[in-house]
Amino acid sequence: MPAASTSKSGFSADQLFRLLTSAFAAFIAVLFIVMLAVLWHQSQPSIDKFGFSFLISSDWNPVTDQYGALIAIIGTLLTTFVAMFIALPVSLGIALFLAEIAPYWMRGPVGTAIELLAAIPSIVYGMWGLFVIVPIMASSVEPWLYHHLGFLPLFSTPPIGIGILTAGLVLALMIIPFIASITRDVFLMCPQNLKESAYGLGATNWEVVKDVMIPYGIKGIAGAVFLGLGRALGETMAVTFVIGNAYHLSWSLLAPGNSIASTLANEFTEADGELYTSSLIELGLVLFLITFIVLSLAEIWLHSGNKKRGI
Amino acid sequence: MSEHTIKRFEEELNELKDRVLAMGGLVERAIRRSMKSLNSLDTKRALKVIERDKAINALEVEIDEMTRTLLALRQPAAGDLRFIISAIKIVTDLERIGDLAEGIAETVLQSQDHPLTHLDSLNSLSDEVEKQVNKALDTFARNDAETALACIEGDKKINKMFKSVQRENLSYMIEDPRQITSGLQAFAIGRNLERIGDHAANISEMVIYMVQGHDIRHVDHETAAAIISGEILDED
Amino acid sequence: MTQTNTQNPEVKIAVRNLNFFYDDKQALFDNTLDIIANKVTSFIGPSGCGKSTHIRCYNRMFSLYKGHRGEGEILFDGENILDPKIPELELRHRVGMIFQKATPFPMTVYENIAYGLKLHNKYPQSELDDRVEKALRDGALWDEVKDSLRKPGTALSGGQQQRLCIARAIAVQPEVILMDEPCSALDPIATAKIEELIDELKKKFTIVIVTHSMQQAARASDFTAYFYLGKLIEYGETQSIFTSPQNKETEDYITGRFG
Amino acid sequence: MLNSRAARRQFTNQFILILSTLAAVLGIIMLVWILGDVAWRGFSAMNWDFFTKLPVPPGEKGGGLANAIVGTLLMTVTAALMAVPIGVMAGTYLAEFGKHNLFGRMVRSLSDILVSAPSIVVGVFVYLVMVKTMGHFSGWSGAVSLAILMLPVVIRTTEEMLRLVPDEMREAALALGAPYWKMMLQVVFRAAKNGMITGIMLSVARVAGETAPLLFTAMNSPYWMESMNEPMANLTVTLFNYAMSPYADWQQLAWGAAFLITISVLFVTITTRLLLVGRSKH
Repeated sequence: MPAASTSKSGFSADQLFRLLTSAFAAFIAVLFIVMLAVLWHQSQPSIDKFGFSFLISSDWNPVTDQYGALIAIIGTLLTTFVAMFIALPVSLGIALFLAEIAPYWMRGPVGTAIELLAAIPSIVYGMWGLFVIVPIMASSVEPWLYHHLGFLPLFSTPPIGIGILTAGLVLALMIIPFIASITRDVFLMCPQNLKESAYGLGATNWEVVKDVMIPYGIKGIAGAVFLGLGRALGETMAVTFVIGNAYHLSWSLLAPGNSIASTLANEFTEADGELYTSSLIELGLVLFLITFIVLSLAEIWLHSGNKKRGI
Repeated sequence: MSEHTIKRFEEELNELKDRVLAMGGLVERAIRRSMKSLNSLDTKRALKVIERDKAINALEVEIDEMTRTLLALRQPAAGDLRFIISAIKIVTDLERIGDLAEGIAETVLQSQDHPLTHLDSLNSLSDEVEKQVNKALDTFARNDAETALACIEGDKKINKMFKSVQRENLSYMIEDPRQITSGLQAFAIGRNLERIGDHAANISEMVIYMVQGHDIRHVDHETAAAIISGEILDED
Repeated sequence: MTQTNTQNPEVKIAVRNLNFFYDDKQALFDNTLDIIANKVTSFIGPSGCGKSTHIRCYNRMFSLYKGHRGEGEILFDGENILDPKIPELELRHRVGMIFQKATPFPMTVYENIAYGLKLHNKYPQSELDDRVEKALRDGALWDEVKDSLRKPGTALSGGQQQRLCIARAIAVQPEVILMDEPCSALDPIATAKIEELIDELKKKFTIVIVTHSMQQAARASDFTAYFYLGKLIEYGETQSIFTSPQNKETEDYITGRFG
Repeated sequence: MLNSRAARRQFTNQFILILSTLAAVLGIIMLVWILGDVAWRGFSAMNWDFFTKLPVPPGEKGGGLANAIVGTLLMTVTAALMAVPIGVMAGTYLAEFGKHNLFGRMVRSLSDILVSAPSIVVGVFVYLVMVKTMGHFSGWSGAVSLAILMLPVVIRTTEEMLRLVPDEMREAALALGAPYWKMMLQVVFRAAKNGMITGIMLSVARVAGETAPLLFTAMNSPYWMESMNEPMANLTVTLFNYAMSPYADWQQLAWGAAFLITISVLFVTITTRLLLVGRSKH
């Protein structure tokens, strides 16, 4: 890069230009620091009052002014887990189908359709979940689970349609298109001769996929999965519609629950009292922290192999 | 022309072919090395690729000089003339390929702070591109018009793979702004590779011209195949 | 010009009137020849002549692709392997294949070899170890990699990778090994090692090798077939093909006057 | 010839291929279903009133979302007007001066962390600094929270697009005696223009359809806005409120809003894709 010219006429203007751009760059840094500082400062009352027990208490009660984040944290993690549990096999199935099984004429159009679905705003998924999925869950899926698998703690509460399971399902639908379309591209890029030599040893299609194509593209697939994970964790709207907003600690996926984001969405504007608001803000901080940790771990893992891999 | 002169002329033609192939070898190595440096984030290797591009450019000048002399002194005709003309054009393509590989190496130097996240698909693409360049040079070495035609078809596969690389990176970029840098770099590298593929196809076209005297540069594949197999006699 | 003695017990693969199509484009025309057991047979010819297409019929690799089909008979120990009733998995177990570019799987050296073994049979760990070691020894790679069995297969050099692929193929003890230009991406030293290996391997296996290096065909093979434009032009003992070819086209090709 | 192990492997293979096809068919059916529902129910909610009238209380006939449509457009455009200059300047610093120095690296990492902030947390932040201090919800604060979400995208694309401009071009301009800032404005920015437009599209695609950050900032309003300094109607929050309401008329309008949002987001995304892919075609 050529260094800034220092001719007499341009001197001050160039200095100004550089100063101006660095000021804006500094603005980003300041914005970030202010954001953290404000969230931290505003959640002080709650941190002072509850300390660490905020994270492990399941008592969330505006009436008694007692706040614990456990239910919301568990709800967030559990909905995400359910979502990944559903989305992972389905996305792999779709990718496999599009790359290997589907007739050629449908690969292009269906692939593009799935790519575009990834762009649909989450609130649309949430609303559709509320109007379409919830009635189906309430009338057939959940009663079936309750009657046949009700002896498991996971399905031990009466089915009402909304709840952790439904929220996880809607989240899954939201992240499937994204994971599936990246995985499809990863499968398509697996070198033909690598696949052929596995077939040459007498491997079946599934064995080639499982032992060659997935390991070959594992970084791409994992990258997609982690992004899906990050998105599911921080998602507000798709969840808020269908999670039920209840503060019970329950093992059951059929029971209504709450996630951090949906708690914020539902209660933040209505919160009165300093402690209530500040607990909600601390909840936001916790969510920020969780997504940050997950995404950073993903990043570190994705880059870890880069150097030693070598072709 | 005396027998002696003819022999000298043939030797010179062979020499020319050797030089072109040598340049091709350097260019192939440049592609491979630039991709290697990308994978290992090896700045030294990348610098070496950039340094070696000078050797490629020097070879281009040298070959140009040779062809000029040949044209001026020997006044070749027919097959020999076609050979020299295609050598000139192929060398231009090779030089461009060298530049594109250099471009990849330069990206490596720039991406020190932001290593690319999703290299696998780029690697697959570059494998395919290397294969095409290698094949194209091979057809030149062996005067093989039929394989050359297959090479031109192979460019379609490269374009398809490039599309796939773009799609994948786009999905990441839309979904996760942190990947915009790495995504845009993958775009740039993919584009370079795709263009290398185009140049490899150009080389194959020149090989067909050289062997058969047909210019198939602006006809579709079916017609080209027909021309080569002699089903259609094209007008020139 | 072609030996067509099906009764001969030494014949491993008898090809009869093999025609091959990519969609409606015919790529092989009436190929008929016998591959002799425990010999090295090489296929030569200009690229696009059909030699690769031909050997890819021996393990029905073409069935992976839409619109590719073979007609005629390929009798493998008397059984027609083009018959869809013959299961592909079993066939490919019996016919190993090596490709132009080394294709180590994304696993460790050890797992690369063990992979094929584990596909077809369940072995106790100790036997698996033995078989992996034996395959690597047979593949003339053991001494070089015995300390790095846990490294990824892609970390080996180009020549080593190719020998790894050979070892992987012979580990499952196939009867026939197909090699599709196995040395074209290797330097002369690595090539020499592979040729040595081929000579060693023919004691146990029947080998068919596609090459576009005439010297390699002459050096490494017992029989040679010359293909041109999808037709089998000439087939016979390597020595006689290279010293006194019966066919003018063959002679032109092997003396380098082709094209 | 077929032994039992091979038979079992074949069976597993068939089984999984069928399973995968089923998963794919199921997934695709669900997704088509969503799109179909939104298109069908949404389209039937569309009429002239939808685009021109204000919302009416439940039970009354007619009514539309004109104010929300205008509000969404206005806030998105305002957000872009804030984010683009800041982002472009910051990106310029990173590409031209902050390539390897500590400050540059720091800004880059911070903007990365900013990206991982869930959008609802950004909403909380803007609520605290703007809504709380101003004492009321406002269109401005909605625009600011969207702008914060757009910023990292603009920075990243600007930085990368400027780097892709060859140094030779910079040198040529400097050699003509142009001062650095003129060279940047007149040559480099111009060369990178198309790429930067793509970046802006990318950032718009990121915020189009966002609801969470608007919940506590712009809020919502059933009226025409007098200025950006008051609570501002917007499509997504309206959708949220109406869909959660028990009134069929409102739910109908919510479907209309969903359709409109989906169409516009798809439009933005497709344009971005075409721009980015087309750019590298030549």
